[in-house]
Amino acid sequence: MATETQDSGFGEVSQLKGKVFEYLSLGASFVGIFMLAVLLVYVTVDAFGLDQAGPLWWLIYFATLVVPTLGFTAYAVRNRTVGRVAGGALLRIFGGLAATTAISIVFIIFDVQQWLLVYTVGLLPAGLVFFYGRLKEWPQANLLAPVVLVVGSALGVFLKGPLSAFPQNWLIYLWTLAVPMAAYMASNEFDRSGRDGALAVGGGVVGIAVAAAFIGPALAGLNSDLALLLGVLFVAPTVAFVVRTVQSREGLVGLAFPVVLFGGALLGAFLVGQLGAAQPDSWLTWSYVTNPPSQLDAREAGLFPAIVGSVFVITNVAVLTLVLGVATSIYLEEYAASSGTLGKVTNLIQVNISNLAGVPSVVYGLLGLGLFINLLGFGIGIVLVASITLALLILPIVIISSQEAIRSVPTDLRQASYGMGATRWQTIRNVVLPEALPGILTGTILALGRAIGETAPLLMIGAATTTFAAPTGYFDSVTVMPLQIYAWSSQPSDAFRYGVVAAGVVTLLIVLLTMNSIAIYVRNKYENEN
Amino acid sequence: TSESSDGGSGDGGSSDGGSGDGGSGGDGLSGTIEISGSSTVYPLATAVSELFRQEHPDVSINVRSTGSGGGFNNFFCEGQTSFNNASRPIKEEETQLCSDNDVTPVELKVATDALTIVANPENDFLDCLTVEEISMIFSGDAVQQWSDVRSEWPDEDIERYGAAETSGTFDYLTEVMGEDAGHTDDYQATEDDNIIVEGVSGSEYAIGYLGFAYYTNNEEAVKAVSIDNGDGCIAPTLETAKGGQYTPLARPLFTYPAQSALAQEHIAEFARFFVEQSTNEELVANTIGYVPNSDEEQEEMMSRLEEAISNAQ
Amino acid sequence: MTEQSQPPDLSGNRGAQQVREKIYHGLFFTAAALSVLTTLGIIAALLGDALSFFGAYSIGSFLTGTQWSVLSNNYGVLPLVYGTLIVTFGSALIAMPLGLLTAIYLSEYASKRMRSILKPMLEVLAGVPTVVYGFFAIVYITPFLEGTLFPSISTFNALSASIVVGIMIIPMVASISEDAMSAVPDSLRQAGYGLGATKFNVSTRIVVPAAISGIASSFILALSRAIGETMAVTLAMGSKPSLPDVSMASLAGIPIPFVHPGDMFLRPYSSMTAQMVNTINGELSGGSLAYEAVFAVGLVLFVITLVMNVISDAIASRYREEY
Amino acid sequence: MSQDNMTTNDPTTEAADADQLITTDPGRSGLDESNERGSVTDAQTVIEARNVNVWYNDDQALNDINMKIPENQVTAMIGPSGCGKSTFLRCINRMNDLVDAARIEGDLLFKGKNVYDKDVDPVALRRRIGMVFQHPNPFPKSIYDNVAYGLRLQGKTDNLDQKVEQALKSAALWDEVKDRLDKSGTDLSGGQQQRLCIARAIAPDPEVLLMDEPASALDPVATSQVEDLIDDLSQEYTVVIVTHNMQQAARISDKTAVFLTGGELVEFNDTATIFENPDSQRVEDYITGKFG
Amino acid sequence: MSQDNMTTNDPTTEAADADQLITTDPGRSGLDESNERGSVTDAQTVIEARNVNVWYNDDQALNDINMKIPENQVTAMIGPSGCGKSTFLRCINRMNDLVDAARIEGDLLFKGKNVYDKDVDPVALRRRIGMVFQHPNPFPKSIYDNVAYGLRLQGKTDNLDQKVEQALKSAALWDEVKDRLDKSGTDLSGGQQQRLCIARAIAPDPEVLLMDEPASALDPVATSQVEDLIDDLSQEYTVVIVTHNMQQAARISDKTAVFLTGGELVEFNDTATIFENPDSQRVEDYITGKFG
Ligand SMILES: Nc1ncnc2c1ncn2[C@@H]1O[C@H](COP(=O)(O)OP(=O)(O)OP(=O)(O)O)[C@@H](O)[C@H]1O
Ligand SMILES: Nc1ncnc2c1ncn2[C@@H]1O[C@H](COP(=O)(O)OP(=O)(O)OP(=O)(O)O)[C@@H](O)[C@H]1O
Ligand SMILES: [Mg+2]
Ligand SMILES: [Mg+2]
Ligand SMILES: O=P([O-])([O-])[O-]
Repeated sequence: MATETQDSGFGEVSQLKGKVFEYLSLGASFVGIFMLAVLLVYVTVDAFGLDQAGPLWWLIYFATLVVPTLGFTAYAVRNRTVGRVAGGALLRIFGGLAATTAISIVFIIFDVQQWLLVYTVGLLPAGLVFFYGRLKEWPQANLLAPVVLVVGSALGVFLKGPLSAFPQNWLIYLWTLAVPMAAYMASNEFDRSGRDGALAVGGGVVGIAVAAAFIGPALAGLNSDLALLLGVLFVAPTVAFVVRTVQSREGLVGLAFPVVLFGGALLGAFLVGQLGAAQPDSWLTWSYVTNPPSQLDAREAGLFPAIVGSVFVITNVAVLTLVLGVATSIYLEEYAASSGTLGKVTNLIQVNISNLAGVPSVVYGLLGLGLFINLLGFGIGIVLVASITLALLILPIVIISSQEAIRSVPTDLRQASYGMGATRWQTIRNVVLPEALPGILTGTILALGRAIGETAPLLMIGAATTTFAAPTGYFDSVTVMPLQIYAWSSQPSDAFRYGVVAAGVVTLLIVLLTMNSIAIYVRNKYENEN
Repeated sequence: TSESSDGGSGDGGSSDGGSGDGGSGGDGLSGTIEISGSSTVYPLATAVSELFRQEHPDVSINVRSTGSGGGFNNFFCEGQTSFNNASRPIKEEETQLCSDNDVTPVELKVATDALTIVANPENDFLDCLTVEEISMIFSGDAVQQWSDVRSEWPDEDIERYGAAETSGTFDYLTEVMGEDAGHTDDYQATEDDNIIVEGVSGSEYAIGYLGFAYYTNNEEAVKAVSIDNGDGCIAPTLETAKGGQYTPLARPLFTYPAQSALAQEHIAEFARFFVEQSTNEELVANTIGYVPNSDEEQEEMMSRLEEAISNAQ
Repeated sequence: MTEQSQPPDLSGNRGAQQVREKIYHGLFFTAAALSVLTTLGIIAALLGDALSFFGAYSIGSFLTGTQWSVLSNNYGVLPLVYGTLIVTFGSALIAMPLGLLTAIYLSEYASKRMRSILKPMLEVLAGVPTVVYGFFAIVYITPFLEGTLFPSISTFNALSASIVVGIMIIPMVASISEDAMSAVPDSLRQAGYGLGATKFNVSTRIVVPAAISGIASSFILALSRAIGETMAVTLAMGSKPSLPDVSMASLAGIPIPFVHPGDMFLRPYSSMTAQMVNTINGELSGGSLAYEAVFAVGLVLFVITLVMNVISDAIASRYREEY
Repeated sequence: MSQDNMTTNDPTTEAADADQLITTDPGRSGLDESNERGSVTDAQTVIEARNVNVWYNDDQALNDINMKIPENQVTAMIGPSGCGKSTFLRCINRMNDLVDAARIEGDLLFKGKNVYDKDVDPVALRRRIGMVFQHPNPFPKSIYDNVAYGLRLQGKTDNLDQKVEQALKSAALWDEVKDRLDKSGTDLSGGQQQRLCIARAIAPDPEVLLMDEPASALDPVATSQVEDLIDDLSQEYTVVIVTHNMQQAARISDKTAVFLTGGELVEFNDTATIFENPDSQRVEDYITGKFG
Repeated sequence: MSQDNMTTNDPTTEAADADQLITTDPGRSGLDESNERGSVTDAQTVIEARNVNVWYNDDQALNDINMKIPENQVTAMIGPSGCGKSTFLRCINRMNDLVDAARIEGDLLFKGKNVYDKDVDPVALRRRIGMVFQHPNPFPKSIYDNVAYGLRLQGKTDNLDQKVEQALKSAALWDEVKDRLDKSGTDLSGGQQQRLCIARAIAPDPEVLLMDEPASALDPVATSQVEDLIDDLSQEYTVVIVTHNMQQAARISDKTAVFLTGGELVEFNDTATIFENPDSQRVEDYITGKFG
């Protein structure tokens, strides 16, 4: 025994190769990130006109914003709970603002009153049926709910004509958004603190919503619709979060993070004004986001119709590709025979799909032009055609990555499910899809990234390069951000080529990230669960 | 699709949420105008649309930059768009295609572009070229070195930048040099004139050709070369182009309304507006960088347009 | 127990459930069949003009011609094929190793937190508009290359195009491969570690082979995007259809055709897709030979991707490891 | 509990026949029990194999199996590793349909109906024939959801909590997991996973239960609980169990099938006969450990 | 295989059991090779646990374990399912490093060195301490590559074919797979997979072998072959085996550790003592089946 203790260790397996490899792969990961950073620096400097900023400006913001933020971050990294609280607070703030913007855009596209009817006679009853089924373990509800949804929505659309009087928009929002949100938050609270807590939370949310609708216009000059949305989506969750954090007494310091952030920004702005520092001359401003494009004055140019168009189109594309892509990949992986004649057909479809992935986007444009516009006689450049064309274009990406994800679900699990007497669909729904979801979402994220940046196929189907109004329905002409950006980028004047274009790129990336964030969030959640 | 939602969004001061149909504002003129065609004319068409909408906010206008040929081919002659812009006159095949579909294009000249030969600012020998010399540099049997153009010029290789084969500018220059001469393939080809500026500004012995607006926006980066068409060296300027001295590199820009579409009031009105604006110095020359029409030209276009409008009724 | 019972009803008449099962099967099949329709539509969209092109221009000289020039009415597709392949090859050379290493890092080395941050960041790269990549190449990458490594590089060149396309498709490789690797059951990793494997061993010899099918898919998708990429390539590589010069080296008296690597990458070319976009959205009028020619190019591209896919399919199924 | 022997008796006695791994324990209760439940031959056939052959690609895994499995009894399958026991089990509820390489010939009747007939829906079949797999394969869901899975599938969702609890209790897992029903089933220990899979299989009340070495990862206590469960089940259900533990087969089964390498069913008879007086010399050799 | 191992008073039997697998490896110096399996107390401690506690998140799985595992002997761990046996095993070669939820406290010494010290390379550790997992986990590679894996890792690739064959023979799998070494390891039957994993673990000749229920899916014949193997191994290696089969523990081990629910090590002693005359009433109850 005594001699053994002299043995200082077990030797080392030469880890040199391993270390080299680790750093190599770390390096590789950062090549991509580095490139992204460079790209971002290059566009953000242009977009925000940072080159105009004087050293004093940099200094002020460095002192008031960067240093405190970094300091806090460093602290939060070491103290996990604080980090979590800080992250949660930021998430609610930015998430709430993003959600408000998103819903505002949705109601530019869709008619609020129509929504009221569809919600009241279709969505709400269907939701109730569904949750009732969940609660009572009543499986037929799963079949009934979609039926209710379809019938009710149809009824809602039908009702729009005869009905003439509608409540004010903010009341509609209150009923269709604030109340469900209140119910949702209340049910969450119910699990934590029972009936009273739930009632308090539910009442609180509705109260905040109503209060916001009245106070907003008076106080901040917002209209009551927007104020109500902000109240429901931003104020209420933030307040709930703060209250819960204060109650739990853990990581209270984290709540200071938003204060540090926004306080720093305000202080910076104040100091800059006082000291008269040379400010950046940002192209990306609020009016850029809300203005229509302008050829006459680069400073007036905005991206509003294109932003709405992109969001509208990409949402359709996402829904279409997810449905079609997942359905196809399920068919290929779970249903299609792998041998015999049918196997050959499957194989054919498979090779065909990989092949479609390599077909250049112009050709999809040709397809859209020939099929939808010339053959079927849809209008040129309308939302519907743009959505379908882009969906077809990215479908192979979603299919192939979904297939991969489905394939990597261990056979063991499928066997367990079939062995329990599950049908194919039940196995797919209960076992395969939940396991494959992260992979499916990855494909979707990548695919949407491609779709949101495409120009060529949209030109082919006659999507407008410039429109001055946002689309308000599926048969409206549409333009999307990359088309407008591309057109600007080939303008002779620098103001367009650098300033306006860069602002557009930044906007596009923000929209993309915001849209992806749902997918990213769900993916992370599912990955952690497994 | 409904109007009422716009107010509901309340998304800040969105100045332009309206969809255009059936609104209450404006002067009652409403409808949609679809425009396709040349990327060269695109900025002008967009600017005109913007001005037009200031007066008629309920008219929605969709402008596309599809290339002259692409526009005729895929949209205009298929009856999908009411206007097609072009950086060259419509071709025989295109007229044919249009008439096959009962579309009658009405040719309206809306501006002139001065094709500009540019060189690196550091280049101190290249100030003026004759048309023959342009041919020596850019035609099918182009010379290798500057000294081959004029013996007193340096023994340096010529670095050529130009438009891609598929672009209007390429076509035009080739036409100027004569169909038989062709265009050299020893050059850096791109679709984007901005990139030609990049290229030429980066290399002392480079030469390129591009649209006039790209030159005026980059006067520090590149210098314009004057053209001697037998009447001495003429620099490309708005005046020389407008006055007709800058030949043969000035090329006309057009918009083609479809005659039948002119039956609709808002479209006819827009066409008139476009022609009216073609003499607007501030808009065409200063904002966009093209050569405005002369008043005579405008008059001619306007009467041609009115005739078409009355034919359309 | 007492009497022989009736044969049980195993026909599975489960009413609604049975119907639902059939409906789903039908729906899924329809979705899958849609892809075939898309292909047919694409072929239809290309074939008309392509056929009329081949009516006027011989297939032989189209496929073997080494010059593509609208001006001289020469439509040899080889220069375009070269342009497409060189960018695809170059970008693959960049994206495959980098993407795969990234995937390994994210799946095997990075902490959960790190991964949940890095992965979405990388994925942003796939969403940057391709025009931006094009400008990036011209304004930054080419001058950088000219100033450092290759003074003789042309303004438009295949190398910069390869680099930006490579960067653009990194997330495709990295993200999808990473998913495939994460899906490899932990018990396999444990088996490896239990045998005294290092992380390196486990990553390269267990996880990567087990995830090979996903990795192959990610390569296919990435390459497909590289082949089909238009804007970035057009901007960075220019639009000049040409082939690199072939010189003859002689090795022990035997002449061997030889392409200088500098020629391969440092000069401008035109990809098939660039030619297609420029032509269709350009000045040329429909019905002209040049216009129809690009539809034939589209068909060739279709066939090239088909061949590539059949080959990679065969390779992937050869190395697939089922767990 | 045969383990009793080992410790309550003098270990040296054990040592005497320790070489002979398989002891035909005269004191085991399974045989007596089976007799209590009535004569083995009386029982009706619920599953019948007629000339069943199975190949994996070109390798034959089962060779001409003929066998009648009686209703409401426990039938054990024993035999050396790789002899095709699992394969046979998977044929009964058509799980081999899912293995591409597998090919089956011959007839397999369930209550007189050939399960490989065209009009048989394997899903309906599997709902009547439950299965516990050789490798525990819990779903990456909560423990509760694992057990409720089959119940929900079949819409038997009234009193779900109670049924889940009952199944977990029967599988002798309730006490260990009752406080963490919402934890993932994959985070359990090996033996716990195995019992979870048993609970999952019995929860929806199948008519026939196929169990592939359900106690292989269980300690004696848990094993005896599972054996009790099997005994209970066999009052009303038919149980087919693969085991490599001869004592277990002897203890709990009414009939025993002995497979030997090459996928042959060498002997199938009352358990008592197989262990006491087998027809075939090879079976006797195998059981007494001389084989191999 | 006989139980006299348990009392280890018949060294001659050992000598007769010469086996070709264990070739004297000159690399393994510093240890007393000639060490006969002498009295249990004589043996040197190779693994020592001092106050080892393990948590999975907030659930404690091992509670203050203290234990000295002697060299060149077979130590068995028994205990009810879920009591922490696998957890303890995984601590020894630091496999629990890979479980995010797991947290360990206390010291675990291998030959006097704390394996949780900063300067310990877990890879090097695991090369000296082989492991067979509770669930068979063959790589989705060919059978041959499965076995050769560890050898290739450690660069022991001379006579690879022969070593692979030898390992497969020792694991009693050779005959069944010798004609299909290039087939996938995942296509084997459950028991075959288990033996494949044993072959894979012993191929690179580790000093200590941790086996987590290595015979759970094996029939008696294969089990006795594996037990023979363990017996052979223990001539030169230290074997720690988790088993739920008390007879097996009694048959093959020199020392036995009894874990009980709650992750406690209740008793650790010579196997004979444990089974004949345990200190603790709880152990006696457990062994005699009264527990639970
Ligand atoms: N999916 C498969 N593909 C190819 N061969 C297989 C497959 N599954 C099993 N086999 C082979 O079929 C034979 C019978 O396997 P089976 O799983 O039925 O054995 P078993 O009797 O259950 O053995 P064990 O007791 O070891 O589980 C074995 O030789 C095995 O290798
Ligand atoms: N990864 C894990 N996460 C959380 N809890 C775990 C995990 N692994 C094991 N446990 C829990 O730790 C306890 C001990 O588990 P362990 O696997 O060590 O038991 P065991 O003695 O090997 O049991 P068995 O004989 O059933 O395999 C069990 O209660 C188990 O549920
Ligand atoms: Mg088996
Ligand atoms: Mg265990
Ligand atoms: O787009 P153009 O027709 O002007 O080249």
